Amino acid sequence: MSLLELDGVTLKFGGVTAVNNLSMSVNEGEVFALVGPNGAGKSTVFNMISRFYRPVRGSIRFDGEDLLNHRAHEIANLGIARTFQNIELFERATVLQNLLVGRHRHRRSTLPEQLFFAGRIRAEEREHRHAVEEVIDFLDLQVYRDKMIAGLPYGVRKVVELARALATKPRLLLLDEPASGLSVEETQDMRWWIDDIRRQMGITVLMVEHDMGLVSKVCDRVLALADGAKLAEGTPAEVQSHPAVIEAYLGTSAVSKTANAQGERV
Amino acid sequence: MSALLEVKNLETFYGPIMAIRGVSLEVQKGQVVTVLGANGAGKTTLLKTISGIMDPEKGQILFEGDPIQGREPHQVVRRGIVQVPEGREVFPLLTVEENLSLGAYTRSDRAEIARDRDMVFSYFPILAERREQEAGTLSGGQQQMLAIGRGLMLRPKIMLLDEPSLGLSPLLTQEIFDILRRLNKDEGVTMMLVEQNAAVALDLADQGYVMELGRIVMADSAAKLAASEDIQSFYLGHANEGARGERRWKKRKTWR
Amino acid sequence: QTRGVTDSEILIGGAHDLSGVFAAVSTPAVNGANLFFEQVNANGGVHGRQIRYITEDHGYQLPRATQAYNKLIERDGVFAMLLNLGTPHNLAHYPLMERRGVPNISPLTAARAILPEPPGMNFVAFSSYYDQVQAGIEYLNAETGATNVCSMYLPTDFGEEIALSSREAAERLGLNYVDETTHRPDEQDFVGAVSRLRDAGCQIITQALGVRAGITVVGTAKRLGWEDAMFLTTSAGFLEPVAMVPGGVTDGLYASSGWQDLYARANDEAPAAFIEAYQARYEQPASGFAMLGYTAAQNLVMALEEAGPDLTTENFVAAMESLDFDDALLGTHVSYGADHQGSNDIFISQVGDGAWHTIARIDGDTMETVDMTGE
Amino acid sequence: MDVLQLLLSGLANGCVYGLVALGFVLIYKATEAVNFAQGDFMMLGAFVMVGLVNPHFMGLNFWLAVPIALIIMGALGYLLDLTVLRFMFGQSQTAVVILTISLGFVIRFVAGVIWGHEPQNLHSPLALGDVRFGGVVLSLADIAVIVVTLLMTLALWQFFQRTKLGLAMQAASQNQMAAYYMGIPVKRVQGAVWALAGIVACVAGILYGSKGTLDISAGFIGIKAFAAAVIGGFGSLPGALMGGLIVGVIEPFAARYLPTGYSQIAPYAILIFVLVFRPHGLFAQVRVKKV
Amino acid sequence: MRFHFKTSYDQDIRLFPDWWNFSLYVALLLLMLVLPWLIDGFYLGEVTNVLIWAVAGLGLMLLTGQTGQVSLGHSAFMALGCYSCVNFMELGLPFLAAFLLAGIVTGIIGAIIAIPALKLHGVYLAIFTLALAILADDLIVILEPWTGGVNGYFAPVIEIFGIEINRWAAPETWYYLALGTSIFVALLYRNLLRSPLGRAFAAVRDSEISAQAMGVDVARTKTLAFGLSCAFAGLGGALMGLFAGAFNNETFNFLIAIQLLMMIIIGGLGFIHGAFLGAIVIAFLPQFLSILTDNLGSASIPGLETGVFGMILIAFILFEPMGLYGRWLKIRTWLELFPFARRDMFRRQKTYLKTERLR
Ligand SMILES: Nc1ncnc2c1ncn2[C@@H]1O[C@H](COP(=O)(O)OP(=O)(O)OP(=O)(O)O)[C@@H](O)[C@H]1O
Ligand SMILES: Nc1ncnc2c1ncn2[C@@H]1O[C@H](COP(=O)(O)OP(=O)(O)OP(=O)(O)O)[C@@H](O)[C@H]1O
Ligand SMILES: CC(C)C[C@H](N)C(=O)O
Ligand SMILES: [Mg+2]
Ligand SMILES: [Mg+2]
Repeated sequence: MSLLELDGVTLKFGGVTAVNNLSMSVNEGEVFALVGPNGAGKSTVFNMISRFYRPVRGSIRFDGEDLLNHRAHEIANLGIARTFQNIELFERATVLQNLLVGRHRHRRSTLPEQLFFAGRIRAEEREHRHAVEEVIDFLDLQVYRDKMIAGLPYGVRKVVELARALATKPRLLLLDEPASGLSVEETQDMRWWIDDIRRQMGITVLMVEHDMGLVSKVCDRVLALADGAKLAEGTPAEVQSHPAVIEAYLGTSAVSKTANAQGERV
Repeated sequence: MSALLEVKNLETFYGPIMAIRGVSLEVQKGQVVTVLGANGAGKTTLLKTISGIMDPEKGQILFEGDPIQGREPHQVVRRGIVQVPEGREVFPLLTVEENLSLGAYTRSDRAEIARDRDMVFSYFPILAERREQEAGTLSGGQQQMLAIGRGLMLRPKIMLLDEPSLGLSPLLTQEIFDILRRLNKDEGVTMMLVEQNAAVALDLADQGYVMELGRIVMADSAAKLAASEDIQSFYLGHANEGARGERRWKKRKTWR
Repeated sequence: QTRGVTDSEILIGGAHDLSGVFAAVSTPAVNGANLFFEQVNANGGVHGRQIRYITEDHGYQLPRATQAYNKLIERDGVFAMLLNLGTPHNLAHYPLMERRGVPNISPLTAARAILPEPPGMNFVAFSSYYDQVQAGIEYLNAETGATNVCSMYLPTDFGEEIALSSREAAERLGLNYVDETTHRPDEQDFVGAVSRLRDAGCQIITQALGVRAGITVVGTAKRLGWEDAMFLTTSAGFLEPVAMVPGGVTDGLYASSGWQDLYARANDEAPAAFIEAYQARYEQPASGFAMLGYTAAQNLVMALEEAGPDLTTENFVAAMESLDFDDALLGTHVSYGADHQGSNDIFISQVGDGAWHTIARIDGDTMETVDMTGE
Repeated sequence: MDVLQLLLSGLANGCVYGLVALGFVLIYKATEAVNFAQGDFMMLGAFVMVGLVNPHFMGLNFWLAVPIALIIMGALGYLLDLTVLRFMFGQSQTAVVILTISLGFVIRFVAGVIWGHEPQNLHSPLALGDVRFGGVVLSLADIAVIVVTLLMTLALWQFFQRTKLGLAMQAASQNQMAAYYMGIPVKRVQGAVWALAGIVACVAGILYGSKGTLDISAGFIGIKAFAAAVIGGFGSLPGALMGGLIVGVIEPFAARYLPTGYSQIAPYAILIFVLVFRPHGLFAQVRVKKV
Repeated sequence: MRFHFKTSYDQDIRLFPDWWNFSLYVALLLLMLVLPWLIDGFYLGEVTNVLIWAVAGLGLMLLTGQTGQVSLGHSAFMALGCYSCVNFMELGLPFLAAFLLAGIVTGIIGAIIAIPALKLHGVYLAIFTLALAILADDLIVILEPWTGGVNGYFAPVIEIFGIEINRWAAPETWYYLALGTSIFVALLYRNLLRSPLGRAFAAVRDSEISAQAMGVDVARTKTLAFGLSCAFAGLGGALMGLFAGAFNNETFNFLIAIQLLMMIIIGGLGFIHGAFLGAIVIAFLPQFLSILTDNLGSASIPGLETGVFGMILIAFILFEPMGLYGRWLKIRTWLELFPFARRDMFRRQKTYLKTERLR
């Protein structure tokens, strides 16, 4: 059953058509990857789902709901969480506080309750904390719990961003290049995490990733994008061997070499 | 042969946090040296300290025999050291073209600059197409290309590259490394390369260092490093060589 | 023991604007007062007591003024306040001064409300803005026959008082109050306002503006070719620099105020001596407000002398009330009496050749006018 | 006729706002700091000129004094950067705001000590003499203000648009670290722009002083100039001029035609109106971040 | 050297993390309670003034420190709080009711005003609010029936449960009123910080984009922040006006708003303690300077105190751009690490700014 459906989506920035009449659907429970050359429009697709951009044409449906009727901050409430390609964390807050913001959509207390710290708020705070601690345990972030984001290395931030997205308890998780900047070892961790996210937590994952090794290990289906339009779609193996994908994305001259080097990273 | 760049016993702090704990290394002229290391090992900090973006607490950095530690970064750049920073630090409100021309800020030979810009455009045709676009609206990978192109515009003696392949497509990663290889071989540009994609990095490099928690824990020729078991299992991820494979538990690194 | 008084010292306080928009008023006034106190102290003080004048800077802000009054009255425990600047700043602290029994002498504002009914322990030196405007309009109407009265003012208590007086003067004299404009202290350009008043047919325009703005308005009218407008300012705009603007920009401007210009009488003995002493002490020229500060200090000291060595607030107040003399420096008759207003005279002055010229004296009680152009 | 007079006077006045606004924008464009002391810089520039020209100070020839004043103010701007602002390098904008507000206190204090608190008039040849044409009167100073402001805006705009240093300044404001990586001496560049801002403030001060009386609180004009810069879209030089002109022209018309009690609020009402509809000014310099 | 061990989630949720911390604040509270017996009327008045500034400062701190929005117009909301309090009292409400209602009304009006300001950032918001502050001056004149116009109001008699709060007759009554209000406001502030809204504030401050992606309604959050901030400022304004004894359109001049901003930055942006420390600097330092210069004959250089005040503020900012509380945190860390702290531990590493023109 398809959870997320894009139909004929188009978006232009001035003269640049970033996404061109794209249709795709992500099924509940699968890990779906978007790949494609730089500037193909992958992040733009994410940004449209997050409703930072409004497509000029086409529709985006999530679980039967028309996302275009929603504003950006309502998307999380529908159960969609995301990470960002270039990391957008709350820099002047600790890891814990960042994750607790992820719990925002689960809050129930009213403003007076919060102001006077009365009523159910205390129990609710414990609950949020509990949920967040589970994510911290899952992603091995214990040592960083009370650290300010501003002082963390790139790779840890990537994980914190994933954690923050998980803290929202989403149904659909959008990951924009989760493994970029991670070492081989960390990429391996990422691979298992994504596996668990799908299997244990039952969260559907849509991700953008250039590391074809990771893609082929964790993804059920892959869609290759170029110049905003669909180039190929299928299993990782099918897409990787698609001539147009090799030509535009993986590289012809270096097919074997790159694919090897990349492939062997995981 | 005296080293072009020599780092001796460097220590750098972020306030109370000691990020570089006595690092020494050498980069010979014409060499490509790669620094490998896990997250937070201090690679970026090391490069920033060399460029003068951060001040070291102790130690020396010698470039062509002269100490340059603690200098203002622009003075370091003027000596011919350029850094391509991690995380595409472009000038977001300036156009692609303006970003590139800033790369040549220290130069004044107009004709040469124009030639180099055309060269960058030939490496990355998409940048030529988008020369009037504000850099902040480029895609992540396009910004990375711009950052690298801008570094090339400086005609450096030594390039410090911090994860140049970050966010680039496999095809482009390959191309970038081809370009770097050519620059090194044809123009003799020395390079210090920090890269998570260790396979490509070791392939290009002559010499390699491995950093952990602010220290250098291994140093050898790139070929020897590539052959070492630890490197293979942790940085190259050779599954069959047995470190982790399809298992989920991790083996401890021997140098810890 | 009387507050602020020891065997060797009398403490006097002053809350001033030494750094804000009215620094041009406060600064010379404080200097003038200090000049007099220094002379007195050098001659052995008052009944053997030295006078110490403590000034606080409130920058024309009320909360800072609160702190200043709090310090002067509660911490320093001054005997009296002298030359406090600003209408709201004074008024807000009347309850405090009253409760602590601190006489308020010659505040630097001529607002009507400064002298309450009954006056309590407040003494003012001059007629109010209200009276100044009344007298000024009556004079100009009598002299020129002009009937159309207008007003340009800052919407502050100071401005409102002058506008109100203009309105009521017009009514009292059977003239027309034609139009008015309000302004902000930071306003730069008055072409719009001036052309509006010209089109409305204004003849006498009272001004309650900042010093700079007042000058600009007169200049703008001239430039726009409106030569016969009669601008009337009050003691708040009665400053030497207004007259000294190069190019005769302010020529013809009228002022109605409680004292005569210092330099208009520079050849008389007392003003000449003062100008010289001030220049010698501060290395800058004296000004009207310096003179006010000096004479205010003088009145205070005269009352202290009068009150005798057993100084109490009561006998000081009585002594103030008994002062009655001709002040040669101000060129007025001073007598505080029961109404606590030192001088009832109002002087009409006009700018010409870069200086103020006194043209008439009006008795504030009888509105009797004495022409002074011939003097 | 009346309308034309109001318009032209408003333009001349607006140009003064524009000149001070240029100073704001210059510093913002090169450092992303807001110099709340820019109005006080202008006041200081005017008083430096008073000190050089007026008979009871040095009594120099006006035209001889102009370059001297410009040099003094330029040097002052640079020194200020060298001795104070440089230590704030890399610190948050708000901290710099507080710093410059405090600097304003100090400048007003120093000016009061040197030149006194009483209003002064700059002995300027531009202050005397009017130009009449078709029933409209402008003072020489008004005309000078308009001409100089247009030229300055054009020159500075070209400077940022065309020159390497101008581009480097913009780069330095957008990403200080990357600017350093390009070999741009960021701190020195910022010093240069403070010097430039000092010079622009001095020009504004001389013209302002030629238009009328001065006192040490003249710097409060900075608030309206700041409003003008924001209306134009903080960071845009032509925008600063445009904003200045809008505020300048609104004022006389409001004073002429709006009911008493309301006219003086017109510039601020316009500011609010503009910001409600164009949250980042007419020539917006703010972008939505691409993620 | 002190260690923080955490054994339960509640330690991060509770008002005070541990007993040591709790006893510190209890001791401070006790000291504050007996203060009228320790210092004279003048200093008590000054402390009261500092507390009043701190209340208003907490209001601006919530907006600027927590939500990252700079307002130069809070004097307008202080005025609103003050005038509405007095008007409610004239309607016959008892002081406490009028006071709290004034805060609420100011908050609601502030929130409404925030709506057009929602899209504004940085300098744009700063000048927008500055314009509000300047307009407030004229508005007070125009709204004469409620404000008394330029003549303003004399503060009415304040009574709480039959006790007259009189500044001159019984300065300690005013002191306790200001102390109570500041504790009340600080407590609300602290509660906000440990609840979802407080975290949403920080999220909006650091990255609007990812706050949205986490489901934070940026517009609503900013409106709430503005409203709460105005409510606190309104309470502060009501106290300030009543404490001054009389007020009119010039009382809540925009310079007050600028001083308020200086106060929270000098004190330490984002910290409750910062508002109090800043209030000491802004409200008490001038007084201190004038006491200091009394004997030097300050009148000989007019404006000297203000000039020196400006220089001291510059020194504060240069010395510690993170504010006094930031400095205190470093000292505390040093003490806690003692004797293991290095001397150069807190040397500032070079820092670099990036543009704030991207939102
Ligand atoms: N705000 C914008 N204004 C103009 N062009 C834009 C804007 N945002 C994106 N683009 C352009 O749209 C295209 C798609 O960008 P997008 O970020 O989606 O690429 P991507 O597939 O994520 O690439 P990468 O792998 O490099 O991140 C690019 O060519 C980019 O330059
Ligand atoms: N601004 C900062 N404040 C405090 N600590 C910092 C700061 N930046 C980095 N660090 C610390 O310094 C150490 C080295 O960080 P650095 O960024 O150099 O690592 P790296 O090797 O480049 O990692 P990555 O591969 O993730 O980029 C890390 O442990 C990090 O926590
Ligand atoms: C000295 C005066 C100009 C002061 C002004 N009249 C005021 O009421 O504040
Ligand atoms: Mg992308
Ligand atoms: Mg790094």
